[in-house]
Amino acid sequence: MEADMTADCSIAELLACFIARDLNDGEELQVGIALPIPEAAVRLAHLTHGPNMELIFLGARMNVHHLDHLPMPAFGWDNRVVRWTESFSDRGHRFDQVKDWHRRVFFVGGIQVDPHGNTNLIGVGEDYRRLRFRGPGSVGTPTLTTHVGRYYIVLNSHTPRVFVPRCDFISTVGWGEGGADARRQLGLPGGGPKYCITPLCIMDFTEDDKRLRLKSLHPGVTLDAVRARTGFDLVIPDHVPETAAPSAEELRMLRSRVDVTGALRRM
Amino acid sequence: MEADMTADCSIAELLACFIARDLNDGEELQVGIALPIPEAAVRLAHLTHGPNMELIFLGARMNVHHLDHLPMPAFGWDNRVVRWTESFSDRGHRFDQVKDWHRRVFFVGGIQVDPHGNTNLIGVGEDYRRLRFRGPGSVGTPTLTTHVGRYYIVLNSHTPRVFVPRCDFISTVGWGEGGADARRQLGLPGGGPKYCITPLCIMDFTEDDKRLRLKSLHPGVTLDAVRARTGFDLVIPDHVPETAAPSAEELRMLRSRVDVTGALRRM
Amino acid sequence: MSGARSERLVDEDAAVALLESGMTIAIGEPTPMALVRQIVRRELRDLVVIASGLALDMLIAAGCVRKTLSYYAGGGFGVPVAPSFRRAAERGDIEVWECDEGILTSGLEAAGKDLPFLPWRGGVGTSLPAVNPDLKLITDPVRGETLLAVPAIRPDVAILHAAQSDAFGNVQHHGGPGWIDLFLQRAATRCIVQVERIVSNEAIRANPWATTIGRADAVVRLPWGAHPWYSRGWHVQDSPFLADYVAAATAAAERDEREALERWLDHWCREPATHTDYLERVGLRRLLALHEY
Amino acid sequence: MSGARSERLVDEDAAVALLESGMTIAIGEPTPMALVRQIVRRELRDLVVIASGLALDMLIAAGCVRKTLSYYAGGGFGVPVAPSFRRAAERGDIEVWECDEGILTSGLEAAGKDLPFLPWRGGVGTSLPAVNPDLKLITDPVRGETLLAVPAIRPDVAILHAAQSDAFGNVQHHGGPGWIDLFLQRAATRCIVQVERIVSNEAIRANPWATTIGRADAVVRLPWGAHPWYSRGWHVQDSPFLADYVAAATAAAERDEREALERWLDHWCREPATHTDYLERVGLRRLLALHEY
Repeated sequence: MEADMTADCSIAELLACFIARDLNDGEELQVGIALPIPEAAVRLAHLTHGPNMELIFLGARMNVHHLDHLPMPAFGWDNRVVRWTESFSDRGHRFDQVKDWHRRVFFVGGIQVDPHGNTNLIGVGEDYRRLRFRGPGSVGTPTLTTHVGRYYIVLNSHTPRVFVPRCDFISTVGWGEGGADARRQLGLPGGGPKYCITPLCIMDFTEDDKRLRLKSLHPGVTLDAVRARTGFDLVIPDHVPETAAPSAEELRMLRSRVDVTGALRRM
Repeated sequence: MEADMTADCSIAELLACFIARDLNDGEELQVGIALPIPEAAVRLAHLTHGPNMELIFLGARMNVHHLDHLPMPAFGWDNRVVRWTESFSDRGHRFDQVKDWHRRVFFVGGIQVDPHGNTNLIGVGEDYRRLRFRGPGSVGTPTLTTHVGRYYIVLNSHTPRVFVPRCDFISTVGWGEGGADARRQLGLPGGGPKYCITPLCIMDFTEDDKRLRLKSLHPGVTLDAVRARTGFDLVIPDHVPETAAPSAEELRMLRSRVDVTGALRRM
Repeated sequence: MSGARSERLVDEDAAVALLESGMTIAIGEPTPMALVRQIVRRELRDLVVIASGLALDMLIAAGCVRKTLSYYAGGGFGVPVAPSFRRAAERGDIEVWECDEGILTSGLEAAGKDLPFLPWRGGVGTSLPAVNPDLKLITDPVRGETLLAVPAIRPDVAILHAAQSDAFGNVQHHGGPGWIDLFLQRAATRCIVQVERIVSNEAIRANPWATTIGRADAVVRLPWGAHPWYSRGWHVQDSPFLADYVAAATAAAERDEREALERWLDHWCREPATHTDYLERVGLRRLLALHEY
Repeated sequence: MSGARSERLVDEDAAVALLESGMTIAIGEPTPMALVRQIVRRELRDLVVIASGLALDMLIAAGCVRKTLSYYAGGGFGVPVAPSFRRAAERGDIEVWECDEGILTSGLEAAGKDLPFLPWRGGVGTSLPAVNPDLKLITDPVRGETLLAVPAIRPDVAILHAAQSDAFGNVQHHGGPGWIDLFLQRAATRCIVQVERIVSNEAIRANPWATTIGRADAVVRLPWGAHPWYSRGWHVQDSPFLADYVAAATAAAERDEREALERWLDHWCREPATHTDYLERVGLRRLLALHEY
């Protein structure tokens, strides 16, 4: 029965478990709205191995490790998420203690991503005054990604329209024009993007040039499929493993204590 | 009996009543610590004609017009003064709404005052590294006097050591080098000092040059005494009246509802 | 003794009368939807707005907006990008002052502090200074670092929704004032707050630390005034209601079919003369069902 | 499930062990006098302090201070200028970084925001930039106005006194956190808070809006720990006690008679090994008499 459980694991569940495993106790985990996979991940990590993690939703800070389950109401955009609050970041000024964000972890989406992990939420088109696609805007991502210890780029789709050689506009700087000191040269104190996570694969960045590199393929996804759906040359290592499946215990925790309505299974 | 009452009025009481009369309903009155005369004045004004005044003590904002009496605990430095608070200015950041200070009134002391109402709380001496007298420092007065609608200079003594041709150091800018647009040229949005109030007299500023001008002499004080105890030439109008005495009703209010321990009578 | 303290409690008409075409209006979150609906109803025009989500999209759809200071116009109510915003921005019908939350709050803080600008780091290296020329890159005078200089942002009016106030404008939020409300209040020339209920001055003094706004220029009692958005501590959002709007606005934006959208705006904004009329249309049963907090 | 949440509640020794000679220590108000006494007792040296009133004067009198970021060193405890501060500054025994409250908070805010500086208007036209060369006059890049550029101020540790905390460092003040405490906490690398009492985590969650510091690095239970200063919501200041200090410090500063001052420091700071020892010397009767709030 447990074997069955992991066998029918959805990609969204796989990714939530992958991210959860990568989060460390003591970190501060901030998730914006409409990001169900990171939201599930931080809740799962908190329950499984993060008694000193702090979750930040809608400006409310909480540690709810002791609770039986942490359901996900409306993916962040339901104010009941603040019911467990210990303090509010908006008590004073939301951005008045960014100096301590080195222990904060954050998640961003994007309508375009380039080879160095720069992302775009502004829009698509050559002329800003006449965009072909007007994006939602950058929310707090430029400020957050400037300062947080690390962040994850989490995307709902993996196509050449998303993975482009050059973003039409950059709303968050990943590794700029590339190079291990790219962020330092720009004066950005945060640690930058660690992984880029899509429905097809997980990517990290090369150590020297900070260029996107394939790290693992999700079950059933071929290297050719990823190549075909990426609009630039990914760095491909000699050996590309399959993305590690969640353990039965992780899945059980996820389904029974976090994603109790099965939202990730239906994605 | 009422005649007796005003006859034995102390100078401190006289000044408290003078200031109180000059305060307008709807204003926000901030008094720092160790300023008993302004503290009595704002309480008296609030009770007599200021149902919409707001008092600010120790970062707490209150409107206590409805109370029977407003005693003065330890002249501002007793935390019980916050018992009537409606809100705290230090909830967020104390200085994050200075743009609205045009309706705020403030009071400053000084160890030196020059002919244009610049004042000094830093120290006395030519060399900042070897001051003859080290002052307490400027508290919040540079910031407050930059922005408030108007302020009053209130001094405990009137001597040539206080009234000097030039301050050794300037901690608050009154009218700078003089001239009606002196503050505008410095980019200081607040209205500047209105009166300078001492145990001998009340002074205002000339309209064109913004130089200290005698406005009224307290009972029993001669013009010669003021001249002798001022280290520069005051502007002296043709007619200098006596500082108007408090009415019996004002004194009764002050003594029975504000200064119930008689602190101002003993000063 | 000498007159009484003036109340700042006003009725709906008096509150809306403070808003005029051409103003810069900053809209808080939780969203003061009752006042936003009145802006549509009274056909204010050429507004510069600081807003997001439904309020922003509805005001654009109704033709009220000339320019938006925009950090985010998406998510939240079920679409990646607010449909009317998207169409208007792509066609150039509205001007977009592109920013992010940290830049916006820096500009608002500058206004509150009566400073011409404040520096900010978030946005350095991005396209924001290129698409928004008001954001200048500067070299800091202390360590020579590259920063953005964000000019002061001075709204004429902030309109907010909160839990409670006394009659004198002492406002207390429940569960936090939302991420931007206090920035808006501190920066705006005037502040209007719609509240779920009015409480006594004594109730305010019993917990003064909870007072989030000490002197609102006007408070107006508009229970359920954030509907269909949530009201912190009172009710959750009305998601099906939001979905109806999104469907109508999407049809208008993507297929030029404006009929459903105009019908929606007529029914929910233009026809109800008062907030109570609106609530009667929503229906008490539906409102009470949102109260499972 | 997997370990338990770590407590941040420490004892007095562990709290003081976080303080070292040479550090920049920011001292809040209400004043954390118990920790200040321990600094004297343990003879820390070469401190850079942000402080005022008794704490500042006592630390200077005991030879702990190399430099003070000073906006105010007077009033409050019955003298126009704190006596030991005055003497040390006049003789050049300590360095004074002259500022005012608005300048100080701007520098602290810059640190919290990880910015090299923040601009401020208060101080333009005064002698402050002349006597403190760290305050540079700049021309703002937006409107060409003259402002001060205040460099970031980064204390190593902030020590504060507050009403209560849970064991996890969720601190709640009563009646406001004092005018500067939250600026200090946001700017400092670490924050130690001494509290009147420890409450349950549930008590914190019952009113999370009252939480003023969400994650103090260390909390230590030190009831009456602000004595002889006041503790908001708990007790008033002990004015005769303060007068005793002032008399002793004034004799030392003005007439070079250090005996009474050294006796005072011995009796109240150096001899009591713990805060409880100190309180026993003060006496329960005296402490309870301060509770007429």
